[in-house]
Amino acid sequence: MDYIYLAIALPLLGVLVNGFFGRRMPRKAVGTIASLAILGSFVVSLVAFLNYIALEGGAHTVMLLPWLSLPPLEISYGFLVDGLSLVMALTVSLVSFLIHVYSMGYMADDDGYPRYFTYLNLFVAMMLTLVLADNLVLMFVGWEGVGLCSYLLIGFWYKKAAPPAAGIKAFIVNRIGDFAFLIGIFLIFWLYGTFNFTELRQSVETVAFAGHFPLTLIALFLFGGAIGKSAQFPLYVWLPDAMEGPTPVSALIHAATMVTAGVYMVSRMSFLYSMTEVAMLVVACVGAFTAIFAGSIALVQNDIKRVLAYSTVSQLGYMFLAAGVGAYWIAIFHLFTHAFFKALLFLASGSVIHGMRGEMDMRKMGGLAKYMPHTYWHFLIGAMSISGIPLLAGFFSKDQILFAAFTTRPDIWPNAGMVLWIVGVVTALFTAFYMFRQIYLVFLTKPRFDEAEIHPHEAPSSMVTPNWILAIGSVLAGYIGLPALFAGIIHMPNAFQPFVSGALAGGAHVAEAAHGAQELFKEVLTTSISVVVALLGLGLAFYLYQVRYGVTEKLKRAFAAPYRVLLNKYYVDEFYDSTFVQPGRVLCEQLSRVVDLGIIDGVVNAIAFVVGAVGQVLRPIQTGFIRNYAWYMGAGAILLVILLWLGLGAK
Amino acid sequence: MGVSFAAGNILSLLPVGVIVLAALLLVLLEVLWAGRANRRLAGFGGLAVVVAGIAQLVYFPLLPSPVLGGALRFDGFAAIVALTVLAVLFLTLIVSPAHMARMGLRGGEYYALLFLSASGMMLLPAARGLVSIIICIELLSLPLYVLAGYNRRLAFSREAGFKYFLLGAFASAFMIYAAFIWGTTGTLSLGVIAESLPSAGNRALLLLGLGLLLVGFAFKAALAPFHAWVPDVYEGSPTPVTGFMAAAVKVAVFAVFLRVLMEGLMPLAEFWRLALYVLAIITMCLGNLLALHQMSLKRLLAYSAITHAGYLVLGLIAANAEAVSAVLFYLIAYSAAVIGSLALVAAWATRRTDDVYISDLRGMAERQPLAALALTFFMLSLIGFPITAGFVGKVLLFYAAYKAGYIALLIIAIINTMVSVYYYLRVVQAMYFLPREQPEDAAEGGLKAAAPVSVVAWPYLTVALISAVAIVVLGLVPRSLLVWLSMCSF
Amino acid sequence: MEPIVVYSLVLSAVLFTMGMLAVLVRRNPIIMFMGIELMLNAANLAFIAFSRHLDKLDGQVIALIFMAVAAAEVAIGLAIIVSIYRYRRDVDVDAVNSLRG
Amino acid sequence: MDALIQMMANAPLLSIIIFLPLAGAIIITLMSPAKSHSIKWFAFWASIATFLISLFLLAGGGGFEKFSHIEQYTWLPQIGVSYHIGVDGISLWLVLLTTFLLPISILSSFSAIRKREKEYYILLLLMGFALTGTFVSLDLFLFFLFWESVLIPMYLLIGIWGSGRRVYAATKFVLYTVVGSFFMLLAIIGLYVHFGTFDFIYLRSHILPPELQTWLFLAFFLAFAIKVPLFPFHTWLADAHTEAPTAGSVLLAALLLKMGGYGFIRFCLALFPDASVWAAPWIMGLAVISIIYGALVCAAQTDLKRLIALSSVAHMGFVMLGIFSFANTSIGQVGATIQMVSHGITTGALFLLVGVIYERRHTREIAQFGGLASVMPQYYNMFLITMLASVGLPALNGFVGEFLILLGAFRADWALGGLATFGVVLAAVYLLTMFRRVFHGECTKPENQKLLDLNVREFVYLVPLVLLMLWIGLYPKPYLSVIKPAVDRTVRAVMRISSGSVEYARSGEKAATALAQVLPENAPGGDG
Repeated sequence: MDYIYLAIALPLLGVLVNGFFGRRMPRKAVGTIASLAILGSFVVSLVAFLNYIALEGGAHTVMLLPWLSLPPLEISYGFLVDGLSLVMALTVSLVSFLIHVYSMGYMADDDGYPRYFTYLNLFVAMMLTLVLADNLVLMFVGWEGVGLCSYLLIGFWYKKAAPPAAGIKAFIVNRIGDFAFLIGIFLIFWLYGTFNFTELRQSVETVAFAGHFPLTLIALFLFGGAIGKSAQFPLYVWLPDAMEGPTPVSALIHAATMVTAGVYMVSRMSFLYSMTEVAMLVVACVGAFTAIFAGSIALVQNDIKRVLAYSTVSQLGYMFLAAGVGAYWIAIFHLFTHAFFKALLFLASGSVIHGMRGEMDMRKMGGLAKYMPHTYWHFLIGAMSISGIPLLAGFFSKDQILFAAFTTRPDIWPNAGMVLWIVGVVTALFTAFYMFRQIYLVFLTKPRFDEAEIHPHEAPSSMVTPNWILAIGSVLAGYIGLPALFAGIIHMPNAFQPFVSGALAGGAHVAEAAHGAQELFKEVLTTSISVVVALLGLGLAFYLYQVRYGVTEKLKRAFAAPYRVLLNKYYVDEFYDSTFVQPGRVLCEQLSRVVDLGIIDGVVNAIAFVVGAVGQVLRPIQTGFIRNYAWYMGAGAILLVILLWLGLGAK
Repeated sequence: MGVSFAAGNILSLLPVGVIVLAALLLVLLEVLWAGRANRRLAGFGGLAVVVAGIAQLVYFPLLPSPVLGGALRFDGFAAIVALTVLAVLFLTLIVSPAHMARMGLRGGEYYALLFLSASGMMLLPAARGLVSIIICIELLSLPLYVLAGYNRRLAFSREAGFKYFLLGAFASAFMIYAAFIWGTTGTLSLGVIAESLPSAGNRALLLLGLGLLLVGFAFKAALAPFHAWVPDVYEGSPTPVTGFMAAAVKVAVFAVFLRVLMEGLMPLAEFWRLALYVLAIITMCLGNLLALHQMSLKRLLAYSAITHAGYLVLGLIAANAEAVSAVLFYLIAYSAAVIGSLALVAAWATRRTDDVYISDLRGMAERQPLAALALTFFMLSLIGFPITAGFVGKVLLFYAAYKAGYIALLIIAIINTMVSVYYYLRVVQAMYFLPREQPEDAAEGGLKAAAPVSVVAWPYLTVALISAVAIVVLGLVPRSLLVWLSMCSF
Repeated sequence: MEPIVVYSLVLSAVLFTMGMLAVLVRRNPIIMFMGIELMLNAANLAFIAFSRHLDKLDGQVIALIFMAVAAAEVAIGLAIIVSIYRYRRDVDVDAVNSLRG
Repeated sequence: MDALIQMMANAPLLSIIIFLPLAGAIIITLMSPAKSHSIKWFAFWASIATFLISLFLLAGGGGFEKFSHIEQYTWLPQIGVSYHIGVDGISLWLVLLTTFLLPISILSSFSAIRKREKEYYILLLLMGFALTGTFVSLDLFLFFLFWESVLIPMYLLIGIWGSGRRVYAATKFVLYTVVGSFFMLLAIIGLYVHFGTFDFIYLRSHILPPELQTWLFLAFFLAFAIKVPLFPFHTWLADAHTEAPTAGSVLLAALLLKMGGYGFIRFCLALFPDASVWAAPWIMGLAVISIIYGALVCAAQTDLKRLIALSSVAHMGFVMLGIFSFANTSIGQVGATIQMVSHGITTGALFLLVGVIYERRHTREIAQFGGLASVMPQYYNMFLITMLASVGLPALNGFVGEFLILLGAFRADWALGGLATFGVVLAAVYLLTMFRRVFHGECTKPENQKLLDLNVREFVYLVPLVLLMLWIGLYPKPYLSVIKPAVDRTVRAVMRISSGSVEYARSGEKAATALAQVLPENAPGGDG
């Protein structure tokens, strides 16, 4: 499909139209144009997809224009069309389209309506650039571009104090990751001389620096970028704050698409990662740790969106865990399913907030199921999917991640697989618990708000309809990439893996694994444990919030210290603030005051002052007395003669 | 010692002759046109200067022509100096009548003295022996002593003349003690000294004589520590006289200084180079540092004159072929700037002080844009900013010194130039950046706003503009002058 | 060098130094000026001594010329001093320092 | 049209570009100061005409590897000075940037300057004259002439039309700059003493022995480093930029600083290759300090203009880093050259934008603003794009240069390159924070609530800049393809010479050893 760049061009066109004329057009038109542009992108991606299938795996590059051309440096506007990028493009454009439609309802009364859709369209264009780029630098353009849109959209309600601050935080924390990413890029160029994925893959695989230290270094630096963009520990701190943005933005950017860019990048560069076990292990460990870490924070949060935000961080951890153990396609698969159910959850929570007039504290909700039945169902389906309730999308993808972790045995740490798996299982327990805790607190327990004051209502159809589509996705998305176990049972082969694998490295051992009988047993075992754990989490939530409603208060008191730590998110923000932000601020002020104005300018002024002072001090020698002047002359005459005689002596 | 009075040779005395004759006639005419005949005297003088100038150009001594038994030898170098002196004299004559009138002075012997002094300056570079040099220096100095104190009404002027005279005579006394040079070499003739120096008897005695001779030159050239008279005399003298002194005396003295060193004392170069090296450093630094806080523009220019003397010593020390034209060019550029600035000082001077303070210049750019612009150009030229003659002069001078290998001294000179930027720009700053003293009154309108706008009278402005144009022309197309100078090197 | 030349030179140096000291330490301009005259004449003496030593007449001619120069200086100098005196009625050089700094 | 292009190709184009503003200035001197309206418009149209004519430089076709549009007339044959000008890939965009920014800065002053307008526009035109001359001089004497000539108009612009401590700032500006430039003059004279000519084309093919290079290099270094400005020579910048009138700040930041960078890449590299390579680690170190330090100091500023001024320290640090990142490639130097252009556009635009609100509010204190986004939406958008370009966001102009520079620097020295990369993070910190404090939040101050959005004139001069930011960011090829050959040539020569494969000229004699291998077509006195 040689017109794949239209997928980017259409949203950009939307940006131009809405950016220049948006304020002079009726709102409906603005939203429609924006949505249609994204629909166009989706159609283009779909056509490309069909084309691609028809061509039987013909990955190809579409060259548009040169961009930075300084031989040996060649960077062009080139787009790589292969299974991986198509999956991403389809997911992104589909979810984006649904969220655009949703936004038309959600933002209907906002002052910045055209601005909102302009930014949103720009975001989609940038995201598609990111996933379709055929080289690292163009990918970086998209990478930074989505970061910019994230910044703009988080701070969309700029009149309030918090959103702009959160936007800056997101941008800067991301930039720290990008700093590492850039260094990775530089290393790649000076090692391999190209940024083009295809060429890079060839040289990495042929030059075979496997296990080579620079290679590991590159992988780790690139992963640094992913840590920032995909909100992994220790750079995850921006994502929860990003919830200051409008909820559809949280759904689109901070759940479904942008934050998964890191996972996409690692998968895209999988040929490089699979050459270096150390980097792989680091990726897996960071992912696993982030998963359990964020999951534990999510257990006690009270803000409806924050729970989901930490959940996102946690799920992204899963994806990196998968990538780190070499199961790239599963990482992408989880990314794919996650896009549906997490978008669904956010949009559903958006509907809740919408219906509750902006209330986000779950402690002031409860019993909403009867007011907004559709939303309740949406949320329930999403929660079930993410918790790994069998036969829903999340179940299949997460299950395969755990299985992949279970079976991995890296040479440098053979037991890593087991550890990672245990962490993953515990996280699954957490996930199920906090999701159903949320269901109970929001929808099922007794209302804790003044029902006379607030009249919760169901969202308009423009918001409900997209959610239903997402809900369907959350249920069914898993069936295109079934694990071998289920694939065998229902005779539905895994279509996803072969489709994306062409672009990925490794992962072969996972596919092979399913063949042996022992492996099959293992798979049954891990799957069962996953199911049990998910149900356990659900049950625990049921027990604590339904059966013995109110017991949580006692628990809080009983475990005051751990509870406080979790509630305060392990004090990481406070730690960063006191370690980096405040000292940094002081440093800047001191540099400016003491070094710049004090020392450097001080030296300059001091030189000027000293010269001036010497001039002033010398002035009295010009006494005005003739006899003084005569003395000077007499002394000068003697000086002159002495100087002349000095020459004589020197001879 | 064949005495030759060949006709061609005697004609090269014509320009000086005209000036001397004019001086004598001016004495006579002063009596005839009794009363305040400033203008007429100046007009007559101007005419004489033009005649002398034409004579100098017509009988331009392309080949050296000795006269009076070789005591004088006119060559291109001397002619260039003479022409410069004539030009300065001419500009001084333009300014003088107006200024004299404003100061309430009679023309009197003023013009005659100027002419006598000028004749000494014109002869000076042609002088071939130390005796004739000393006599020429006396000839140029004695009238100046009187001129410095010419404005008897002002205590400053009287003081200036008094100081100048006492210290000048003191310096002359040292200079005459060049007797030791004669005693050890048996000659005072420049060319012959150079030949006989290597075989000179008592070197210590010789160097003593040299040292005392240098005292005299250093005094006239305003090198520290013989500079002390300069600020007082410059400040106190009637402003046109200051201009004449600052420009013409410097030209003549440095020209002859260079000539004595290069033609007569080259065998002793290693000795006087060291001495002058030290003097140059002291002079540059002292002149600059003392100039920093000056309030009086005349005094500022006096210290600037000292500093520039320090720079010029670079050329003396270099003493190579490049230095000759560099020093001459520099002197011409300097003269143009200084005579122009002092013409404007004269224009703005009050009768009470015959001086201008920097604070008086505030807001001048709006009151007198043209004059302010001209003064800015003079300051830039004194700094050595491009597109001014001062820049070309500095480049030539620094080039000569660099070529002779005096890089450390050059760096000191450069640093001093940077310092000097500060005080030259103070003048520009006052004119362009700072408002006039009572802006509030002016803003309120009313009668107070009608404060007298000092109009620059045409003679001053003419001189300033001529100088400014000269500076820019010499800064941009110094080509023909350079050709001339290179021909007139010795 | 003949003794008479040496003696004359020594005398010349002594005179020169005395003249210089007069300028440096005395406050009366007339006396100072006399000192300068002394210095000039010391130089003239040196010229004459050297004239004897080198057996050249030039030195005596030069001395004569410089005497004329000195005379001119005297004329100018006295005039200036007198003009100052007219205004101030006292001729202490240390009182004349309104130009300074 | 073809005929016109043909005609212009034969015309002494560069001289026209240099002297047209001067002619304009002279004509304005003859106009009555009372007719400020016609003075303004005359100055504007004169600068527009210059700009349009300068566009014909591009029409000639052909590469800019070698100097083209050369004009050479003997001027002072006695000291080997000639009026020798020419333009190549390194200077072409700087010349165009000058002619482009001149009308913009004139237009931006129409309502901001109320007193002594005649002199003001004369000085602006003179700036254009001197700046263009600086960028095209191929004779060191001529170069120095133009170089210093820039100083006085700028001194007067700051001193007369500046704000607050304008006298202090103007004096500081001149003294700082003069310190460097007089040493440079000394070094230029030194070169003349050794080679007997000021001609750049000759000099660059006759290289001094390394030990002599070092001293002359240091003198040039001082002049250029102060102009750039490199840490620790930067403190003049903050005061001068802050107190200057808007157009003055624009010209200062966009063009005067470039004189330093241009000087390094044109003269230091070509004339003192060994010394350049010798000094490269140190200068790169200073550049990195400039980047980091500049950014940190920016973060502490409370004055909007001062913040933007100091950001130049960081941005020009990148330029210096690129110029001195010697590796077997010219990527860093190419990046530095394009970065100079794009920094000129971006920072120029930032100063213009600050000028817009300064004109309305007469304050530059960041704390005086807040919430402007809702009051001045168009202004907000312009500022946003410009600020992002300054941050170095990909697809805008800042990224292209910074990316190439860092790529080159990383090759030359991975540690310094890596540290410099961190500057990218810091740029975001101070710019975004400033942006938030000015534009976001509730607009509480009553005097801010009725601020007017951009008017047509302001649009007219801002939009071209924004378009250029996008153009360079999205499609820099036309720029790079011109810059690269010329830079390549310079860098190749440096590498060849410093690796010792070329003989040196003996000091004092006129060296006959042309760098035949490196620059074959480089006969003395003629190029291209």
